Amino acid sequence: MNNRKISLVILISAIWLTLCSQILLAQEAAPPTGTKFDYHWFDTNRLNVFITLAIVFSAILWFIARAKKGKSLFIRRIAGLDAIEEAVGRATEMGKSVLYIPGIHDMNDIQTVASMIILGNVAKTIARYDIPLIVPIRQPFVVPVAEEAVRQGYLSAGRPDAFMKDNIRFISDEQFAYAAAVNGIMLRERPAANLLLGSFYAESLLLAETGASTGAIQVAGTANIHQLPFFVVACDYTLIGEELFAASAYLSREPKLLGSLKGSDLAKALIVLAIIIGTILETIGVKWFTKLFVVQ
Amino acid sequence: MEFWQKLLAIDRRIIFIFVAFAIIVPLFIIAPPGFLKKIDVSLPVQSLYDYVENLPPGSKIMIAFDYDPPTTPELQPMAVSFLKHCFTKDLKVIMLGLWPQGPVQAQFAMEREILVDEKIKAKNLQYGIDYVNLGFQAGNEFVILRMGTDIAAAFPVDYFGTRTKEIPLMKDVKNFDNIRLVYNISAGYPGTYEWVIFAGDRFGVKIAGGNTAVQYPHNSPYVQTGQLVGLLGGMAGAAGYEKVSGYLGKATKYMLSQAVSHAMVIFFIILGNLAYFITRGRKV
Amino acid sequence: MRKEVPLIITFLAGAFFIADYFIPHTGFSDLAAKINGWAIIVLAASYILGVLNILRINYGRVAKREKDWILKLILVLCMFFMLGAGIFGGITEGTLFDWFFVNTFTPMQATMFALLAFYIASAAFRAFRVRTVQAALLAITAVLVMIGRVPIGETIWKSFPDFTEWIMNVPQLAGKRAILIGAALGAIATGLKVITGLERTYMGQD
Amino acid sequence: MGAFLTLGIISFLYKDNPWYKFCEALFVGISAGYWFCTVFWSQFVAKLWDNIYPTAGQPRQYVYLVGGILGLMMLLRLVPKIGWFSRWPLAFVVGGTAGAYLIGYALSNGMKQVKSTILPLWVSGNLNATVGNIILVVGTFCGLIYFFFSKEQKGTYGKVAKLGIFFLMITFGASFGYTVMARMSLLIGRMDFLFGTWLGLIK
Repeated sequence: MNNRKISLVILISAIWLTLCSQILLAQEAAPPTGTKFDYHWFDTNRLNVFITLAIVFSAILWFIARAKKGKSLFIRRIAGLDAIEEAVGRATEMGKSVLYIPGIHDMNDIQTVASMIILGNVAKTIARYDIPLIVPIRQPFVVPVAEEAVRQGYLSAGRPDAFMKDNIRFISDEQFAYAAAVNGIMLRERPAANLLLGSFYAESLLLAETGASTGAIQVAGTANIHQLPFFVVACDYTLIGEELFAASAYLSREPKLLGSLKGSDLAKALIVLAIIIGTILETIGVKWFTKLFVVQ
Repeated sequence: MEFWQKLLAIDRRIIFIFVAFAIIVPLFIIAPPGFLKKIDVSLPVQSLYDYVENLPPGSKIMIAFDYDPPTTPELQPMAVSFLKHCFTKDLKVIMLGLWPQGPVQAQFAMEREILVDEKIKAKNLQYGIDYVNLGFQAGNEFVILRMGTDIAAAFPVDYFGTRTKEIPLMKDVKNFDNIRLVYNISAGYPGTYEWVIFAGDRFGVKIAGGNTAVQYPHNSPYVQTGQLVGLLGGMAGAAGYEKVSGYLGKATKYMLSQAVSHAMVIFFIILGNLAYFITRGRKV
Repeated sequence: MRKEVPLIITFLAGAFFIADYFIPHTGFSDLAAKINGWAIIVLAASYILGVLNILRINYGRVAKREKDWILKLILVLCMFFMLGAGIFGGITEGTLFDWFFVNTFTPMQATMFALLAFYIASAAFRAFRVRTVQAALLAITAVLVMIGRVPIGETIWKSFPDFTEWIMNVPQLAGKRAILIGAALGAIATGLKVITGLERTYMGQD
Repeated sequence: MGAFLTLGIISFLYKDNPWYKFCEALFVGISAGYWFCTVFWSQFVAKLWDNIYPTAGQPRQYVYLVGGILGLMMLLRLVPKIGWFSRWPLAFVVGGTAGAYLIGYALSNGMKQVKSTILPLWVSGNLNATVGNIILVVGTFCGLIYFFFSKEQKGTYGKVAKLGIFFLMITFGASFGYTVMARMSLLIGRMDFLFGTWLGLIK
């Protein structure tokens, strides 16, 4: 451990201690009448959640550690993800722009976080060629994040000079004003590839339909089930649910991120196993196993 | 063959005209009684009705108005028929919203539909005693979490600026423990999903929902798992509740347009495919 | 400072909200509510950046007299008008701000939403091609649901609504569960990577 | 006024025209101003100002100043040299989100769904429930297999994954059907406004 790490540990502990002292102070202040003041530090009813999370966390971290050591990990081809690269490739051939729509939710949706990670990777690919990457955004807070992600992508490709701040555009916080403006971009600037990845709502149909009519290659992805049918119908490839989250790891091809994919696969296998065992037990009338999954 | 090919390349404005007619014409037609009889009352609608029906008078119901004007055609009827049902059963209603425009819709529902209704006028409802509108608070699911410990802390003043603690109805309402049901009418985020996981699952209060048809399939699994007492989905759900509670309103009126427009979309799907396969067959 | 501090903050914030679920201590929940208040304030502050971004982009277009620059000017003027009315006059019922909201914003927003009905019909006609078994399943389910939810269904077959309900409760639910469980794992993995700092593309690194 | 704007937007269905463009510019501008003011009053003022200068009798809560400082740091983006400060609030929001949502997903999308999928495959005397449960369990199983990334989808395994996709398609079909219902409802509402509220033709 070097000095730097030690000082970091001290800093973290200091912040935690401050927070804890705050809580203890609150404890000493007389609780308002009529309120139950709970003094427990762990909710034992939630032990099962804790253990489940611990298992999933360790599965993911263990595989990441393995990947870091250089163990090769197999991940199957994911058609939709290859399609992203293909779409970017075609845009470069045609010398046209790529439109990246990161969904309409704010950073407090984890899909937007995943989308920003993918955006970084897409930017890295695009930076090598001189085509614009247009990112229209609905939530103001996403703008700086997207700027950082794209800037970083261009930087790692060695082309910080090609980064155009004006292509990361805040449009409007209003859902349909946003949709109307993005439709305008599709019709007027005619991007060759539209990537719609993130958290989408009612505007998905408008965007996907307009995009399809301009003839651009469209790759879409979201975990919002109610919008997936429109993407399935109107786009060339669709990333369904988990595939969107997988994309961030898959595209970067970084072993440690692929490790996390493996980890969640292991967790999935455990879930499938739990369902099989549980179903058998339930069928023969044994109930305790099912109760392990009751969340309070 | 010419015909089918032309059909495939049809200007979409012609389709738009069909849509407009399918919607507008039935609005002018009064639906025959036989048609209304066929309106379906689905299980989640029935169970919400039954739950409210069996509450003792004076029970406190919370209604979260989590939507704004664009989705009112679907959601406002759900609010109106539910409110009418609550007031006829002498339940106390606490209204609020996690969407900025939600409490305004609550106010509209009360002023335009509830307080002018003859039957309800007889009840002589008093603001602050029989019902209250706590207004809007920002913070989405975190507001719900705050309410779990202290509702007055999450909503310090009501819609009109009165301190919540001074409102008679709120005197003995501390948190979700004092609420028999949270009925959430939602058009998206935050909405039923957030109420289920943050209020229902964490604090054990009963949750029911009224959703747009888009949201409905998303939240219907929670009915099966018992996390929702009941759920209304779209215009059909709203009309179902109107039917079962006997307060026929807008949803019932709109049902005919709804039926015709569905039939038309199905017709388009079939026609589109027919044209596609016939022209493709010829080319090969 | 540039690299480590943000990572530490991410970790602490993430760990804090995870811990919040397991710690029932009232002092802790109160603190969580306050910390959430910070997040709301930060998000609110970002709206200032948003307005400035709109200004920067549109100012350029108006100054260069690009095509439709008058519209861009109207856009910016409308924005300033609403900003002025809202900040100095308040936003409660009966204010100028509220009047403009009810009479311009609301009908346009509702109409935008309603336009989707037209597009969905046109998409049904043009995009819904039953080329594969998968596409056929999608189309058939859609048609069944559409019929079952309106009184046409019951006219055709008495148990049609029940059948629709069955589709929703059995095969539909099965597919949805698979997506939900998968997405949960994806979200957990992404969240974990973000919190532990393994994934930080979104933050820039210098 | 409402009708003028409603028709202006609807005119886009015919084609892109100046009337629509005018309405669009109006819409975007007004909405930007609207959201800013709403956020300003209901979030910024309510959470920061009102906590530090509360109504008489309430204690001042200086803790919220931290949020204000983080918010200020966000604005430092505008100053290129110290712009990197803005990463602190950014990290704070993203980290907090990741934590809160991680728990949310794990509970509602994860454990609750797993629990509800564990069903008896034989319900005596109820054929309907038996068949339903079997399809539900098999469907969820196949769907999960589709999301498995560690194995190439070939052979029997591939067929199971394919069956999984079929179930996903049924889910999408149902969603599509419901969405049609929703959109039509909204248009009905709008038309009722035009012909009923505005022109007074519908009683």
